Amino acid sequence: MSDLSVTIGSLRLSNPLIAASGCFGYGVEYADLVALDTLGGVAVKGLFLEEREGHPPQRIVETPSGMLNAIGLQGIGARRFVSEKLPELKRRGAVVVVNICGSTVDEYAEIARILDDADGIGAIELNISCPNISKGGMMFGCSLEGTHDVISAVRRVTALPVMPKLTPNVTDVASFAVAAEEAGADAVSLVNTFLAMAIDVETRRPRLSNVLGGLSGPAIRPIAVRMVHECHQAIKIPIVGMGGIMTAEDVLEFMIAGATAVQVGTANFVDPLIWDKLFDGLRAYLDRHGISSLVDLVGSLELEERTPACKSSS
Amino acid sequence: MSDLSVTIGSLRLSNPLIAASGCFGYGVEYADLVALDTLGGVAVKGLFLEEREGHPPQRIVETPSGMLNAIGLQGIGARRFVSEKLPELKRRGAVVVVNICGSTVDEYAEIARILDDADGIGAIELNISCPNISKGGMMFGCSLEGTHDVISAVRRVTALPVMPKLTPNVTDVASFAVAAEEAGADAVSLVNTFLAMAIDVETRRPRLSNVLGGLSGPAIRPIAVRMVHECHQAIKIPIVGMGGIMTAEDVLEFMIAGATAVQVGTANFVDPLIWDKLFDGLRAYLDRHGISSLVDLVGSLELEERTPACKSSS
Amino acid sequence: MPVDVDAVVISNTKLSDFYNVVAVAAPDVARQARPGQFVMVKPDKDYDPLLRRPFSVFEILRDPAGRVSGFSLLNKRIGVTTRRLYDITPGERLQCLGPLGQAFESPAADQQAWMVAGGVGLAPFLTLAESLVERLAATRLFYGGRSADDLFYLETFEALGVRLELTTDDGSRGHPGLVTGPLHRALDETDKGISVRLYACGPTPMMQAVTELAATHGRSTDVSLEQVMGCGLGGCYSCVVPVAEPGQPTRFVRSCLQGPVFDGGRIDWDQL
Amino acid sequence: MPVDVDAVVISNTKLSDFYNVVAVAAPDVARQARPGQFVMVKPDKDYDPLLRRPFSVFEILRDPAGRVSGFSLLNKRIGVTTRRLYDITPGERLQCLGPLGQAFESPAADQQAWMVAGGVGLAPFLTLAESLVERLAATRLFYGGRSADDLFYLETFEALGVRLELTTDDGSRGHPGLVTGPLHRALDETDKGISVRLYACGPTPMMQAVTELAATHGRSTDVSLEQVMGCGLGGCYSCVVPVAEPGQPTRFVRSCLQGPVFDGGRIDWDQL
Ligand SMILES: Cc1cc2nc3c(=O)[nH]c(=O)nc-3n(C[C@H](O)[C@H](O)[C@H](O)COP(=O)(O)OP(=O)(O)OC[C@H]3O[C@@H](n4cnc5c(N)ncnc54)[C@H](O)[C@@H]3O)c2cc1C
Ligand SMILES: Cc1cc2nc3c(=O)[nH]c(=O)nc-3n(C[C@H](O)[C@H](O)[C@H](O)COP(=O)(O)OP(=O)(O)OC[C@H]3O[C@@H](n4cnc5c(N)ncnc54)[C@H](O)[C@@H]3O)c2cc1C
Ligand SMILES: Cc1cc2nc3c(=O)[nH]c(=O)nc-3n(C[C@H](O)[C@H](O)[C@H](O)COP(=O)(O)O)c2cc1C
Ligand SMILES: Cc1cc2nc3c(=O)[nH]c(=O)nc-3n(C[C@H](O)[C@H](O)[C@H](O)COP(=O)(O)O)c2cc1C
Ligand code: FES
Ligand code: FES
Repeated sequence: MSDLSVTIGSLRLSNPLIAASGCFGYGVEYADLVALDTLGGVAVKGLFLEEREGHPPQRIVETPSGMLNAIGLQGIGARRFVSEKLPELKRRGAVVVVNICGSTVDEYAEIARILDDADGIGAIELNISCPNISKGGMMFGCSLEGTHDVISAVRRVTALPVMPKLTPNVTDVASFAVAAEEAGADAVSLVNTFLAMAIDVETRRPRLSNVLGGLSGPAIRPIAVRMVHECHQAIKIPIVGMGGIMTAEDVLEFMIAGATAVQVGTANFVDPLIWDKLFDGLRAYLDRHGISSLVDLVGSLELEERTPACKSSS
Repeated sequence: MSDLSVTIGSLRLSNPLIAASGCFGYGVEYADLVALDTLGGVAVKGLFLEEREGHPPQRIVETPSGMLNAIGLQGIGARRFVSEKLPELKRRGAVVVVNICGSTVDEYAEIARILDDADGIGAIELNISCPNISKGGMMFGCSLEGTHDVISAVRRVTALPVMPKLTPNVTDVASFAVAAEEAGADAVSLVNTFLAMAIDVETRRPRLSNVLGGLSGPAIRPIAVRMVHECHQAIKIPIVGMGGIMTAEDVLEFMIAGATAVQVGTANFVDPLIWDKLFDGLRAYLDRHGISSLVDLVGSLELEERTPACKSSS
Repeated sequence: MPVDVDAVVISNTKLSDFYNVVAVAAPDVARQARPGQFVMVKPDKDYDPLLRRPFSVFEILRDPAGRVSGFSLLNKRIGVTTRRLYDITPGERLQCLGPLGQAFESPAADQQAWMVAGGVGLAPFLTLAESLVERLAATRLFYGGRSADDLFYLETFEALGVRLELTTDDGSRGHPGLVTGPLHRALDETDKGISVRLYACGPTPMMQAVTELAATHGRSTDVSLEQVMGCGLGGCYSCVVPVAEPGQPTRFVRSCLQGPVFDGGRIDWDQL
Repeated sequence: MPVDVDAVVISNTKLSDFYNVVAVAAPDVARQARPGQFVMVKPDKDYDPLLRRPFSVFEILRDPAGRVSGFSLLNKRIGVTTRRLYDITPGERLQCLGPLGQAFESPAADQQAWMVAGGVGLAPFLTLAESLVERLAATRLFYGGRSADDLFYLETFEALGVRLELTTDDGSRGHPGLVTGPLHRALDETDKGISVRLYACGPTPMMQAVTELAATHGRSTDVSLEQVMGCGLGGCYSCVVPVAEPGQPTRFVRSCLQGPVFDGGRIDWDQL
């Protein structure tokens, strides 16, 4: 039987498939439909310290091969998550990745402290890339200093694996991966959504109540794969890749580009039972190619030499 | 009859629909199929000073609702364009937008001088955003200084309307629009393609010979619309918007977001006879809404107040 | 527990230029479905369109032996997926995930049940009517459409013993005007001592009007809301509805999990 | 001049698990088409897949009165569009832009014409054979497939008077092995004084092998190349082929405009 297991820092996953944050609720919503312990991990919806109501509807709109969302990080806050959701996730055997977001560096650290005290958390994903909130989120992820500051602050307060989630809305994503590595991150995940918008031409109003939203889904996959490839060339810590994964072939594309694990977001809306199909597809590929361990594929892209066109940041 | 005409600097176009550079050859290839004088303009394939062979095949690959291209600016060079293609374009009554690219600031200026001497050119589009060449192109478009330098050098040598074409592969596209305006541009066009890649998982090789390519087509439209909207809030000079336009509704989305004219690229491959459909759609919309002049729609997006999440560049 | 089935389309019955009924062979969904629940469907496996769309379970289908064999959707053509469903042909497949969401609460034993439907808002009421009739509740259907051609399945409801009050915008059938007209009259005419439970589904302004009208008569209304839904399973938080419990601030509540049926009196209609 | 028509599919004839023939009612395309030209087709109007795909014109169809009524494609299922074409049903529509590209040059009056086809590379040769037979040229078809089940339209070519040389990979029909085997023998056996023009279409390595083999016998080969094509009209520069004219450096030449038929001796095969 082929080995699908991968390692992210000190965290060993039975397979590289993680449910993406914001696309799988708190995981518990799916527990009847999907055996949570079969997933590589479950990244739960982004949490602030306190509860948040998020943006008014309309919160999503479909676009060609993708969707925009502007949920606004509605959520129950870190404390209630630990008391109300975490126990069930633990009981179900899920490897829990907690995605956190703060308006200040201190808020990130405060949440990390709460999570560090809790039991049953696999890793912390730092959402420094959410395009849908006016304070925090992408504010940090669009500045190298902000990225560094958030990560080192969190690093100081927790021994849990720390994985900042990078925004694709920057000139040179690899420089942010380097900043993350230098600040002590155990891994980086990418990409969060692309800042985008849609207009209802009949009413001449934005389709989303928040005007701007984040583009996800297969539309963005080629850009996300490129960014994973660039980061893989720049850093040594593992990369968790995502953006438009719909098939096992897409998972492989990210892994060959340099991702050690992947997250599946939008696809989960289209097909909540996607996981077994992805597992089967990965195993079939390994069998067909006579590969015994999936990790052997990580970064296995065969390249002739080439200088990238534009890596200089503004 | 509703009025579709728009003005870009000193250039009056009978309508806002311009064939996008690189997606319409030198225009002459389409002359039998499309009456070139009915288009708002024809942006010809990007020209360097000298001839270029471009990248080896495979040069394009289809992706979800989009395509990657890495043509590598194959072309006959500015001088041969002026002698071999321009006369026929003129004879056909086309409003010619010449898209130019240089490896150095001087090369841009040199081409602009040649074009300024020629007869029958409507505007110069400065391709400072091509992701598919290792020198020049996006190198300039990813730096505010580079953007400024290229534009002012060209500005000095020509009285033709000058329109830099901005890359979307930056953190804050509006700051580049501002730099362009300050450097004396008459308009800006955006977006060029998104740097991206695709991997053949069976061979573990890049699908494009150049590894990286540019993503175009409907997939990118929501990001492109957002960028036009951001630039419209930042500058006064006209914006020529593009990225994934397939229908009259898409044209309207860009115009409502702030574009005075648009370019149609990838759609032209799918449907080379798209133009009349777009004209009909625009007219039907104006009639339905009782609007007599299409320009009245430019930037007509109705917004409640909101602060953008991330405008700071790295 | 919801299931996801790649169901074969059994029939497509056109009702008008905009409405049709699509029957699918999905017994595992149908068997579990209760009135008011919905399914998330996707006609094609490709990415255009990408996401599923929510539809009420319209009819529960049975084979000649009386075993549940599938269900049908009442479809109104308004966009990409509904156009595809309008044109779908028997033998094609429709991916169906369900049943999902909260069902209508049944009326109390001595309660009358009044259903108020606008247009495609009829969809959840056929199964509800069947269950009400089983329980011998006195049921009425206030049903409004654009014109006579826009009112469907009237005989079916009548055969179930449902008392119909029809309205059309153009007066071509039933009372002219909005469905709230006859409803208002009925509320006025009904003795306060008779307990009535109202159920409404249709355009948002109509559901708000019904809720408020009923409230002025001291009656509460269950509304079935049509929010845009990304997943139907509580995963995306796209489908939220502003709900205000008495004395509490408005909260955004996921319609796919806690709805689509809500107590209309709890909806913060201005924020919807 | 090429035209773009939203053509109705007349028939879909399955030849095997991978091959089929799709006939479309597109007289305006068919009337203009010359052997070796192609059409850019798109079965669905949506964005998945987005781009058109190039296909050779396989047969010119005529109505009972002998008027040109459309054409057919020989389709081999290898991906998204070809799978869709494999399953397409009569009455559906296929967007067809064409005819495009350069046709085969006809042989001189005294020349023999030998066609060499591998797999779906048969597609451009039926119309070519018809035109050759009209001109009374002595024609042969060297045609290779995986197995006997993979060789199609043999009777049609025979009825035209084309002499067949068949090969299969598994030896189940004709000579076992590659199509270059019998071609080699035929080249050896043919008097140098007899003028022969070769035409090849099939997998790139086969076309290269045919070109080189023919060249050693002093014969030139017209090859029909299958580059990926974005537009078919010279707009995108995606379809380029490395062509080296004698004494000149290799140039990338657009296959949709200057091809798909090229003199095989001019192709820089290593860069293809
Ligand atoms: C619980 C529930 C049950 C439903 N039951 C039925 C049913 O039984 N029969 C039926 O025909 N429809 C039903 N609907 C509505 C149905 O889901 C939408 O009509 C459908 O999603 C439209 O998809 P489309 O691809 O055709 O439209 P799209 O192409 O996605 O959209 C077309 C236009 O309609 C707008 N739109 C799309 N969905 C909605 C919506 N939900 N509310 C308001 N505007 C919208 C879009 O913004 C766009 O302008 C139900 C919805 C919900 C939430
Ligand atoms: C002038 C010309 C004439 C042609 N005539 C015919 C014909 O008569 N009958 C016929 O069946 N086919 C013909 N082809 C080939 C046909 O165009 C391709 O098979 C088709 O584009 C594949 O589309 P798809 O959507 O099914 O495959 P996709 O899903 O786009 O691709 C599937 C896989 O095949 C690869 N691929 C796609 N196109 C090509 C190609 N052209 N060469 C090599 N690999 C490719 C892709 O990289 C991918 O790995 C012709 C091509 C040209 C250029
Ligand atoms: C509805 C929705 C909500 C999301 N919420 C979050 C979030 O709370 N935190 C976060 O880091 N990313 C969030 N994301 C981003 C996803 O985790 C993921 O990075 C992105 O969608 C790209 O992957 P995909 O194309 O597979 O969806 C959200 C995405 C969607 C579609
Ligand atoms: C095949 C191809 C070639 C292109 N070549 C050029 C070019 O030479 N110069 C340029 O400025 N943009 C070039 N572009 C970018 C387009 O002009 C346009 O900015 C981009 O494709 C987005 O628009 P679209 O989605 O409508 O295609 C090219 C795009 C494609 C697809
Ligand atoms: S539709 Fe996704 S949470 Fe309700
Ligand atoms: S296919 Fe576009 S130039 Fe040949």
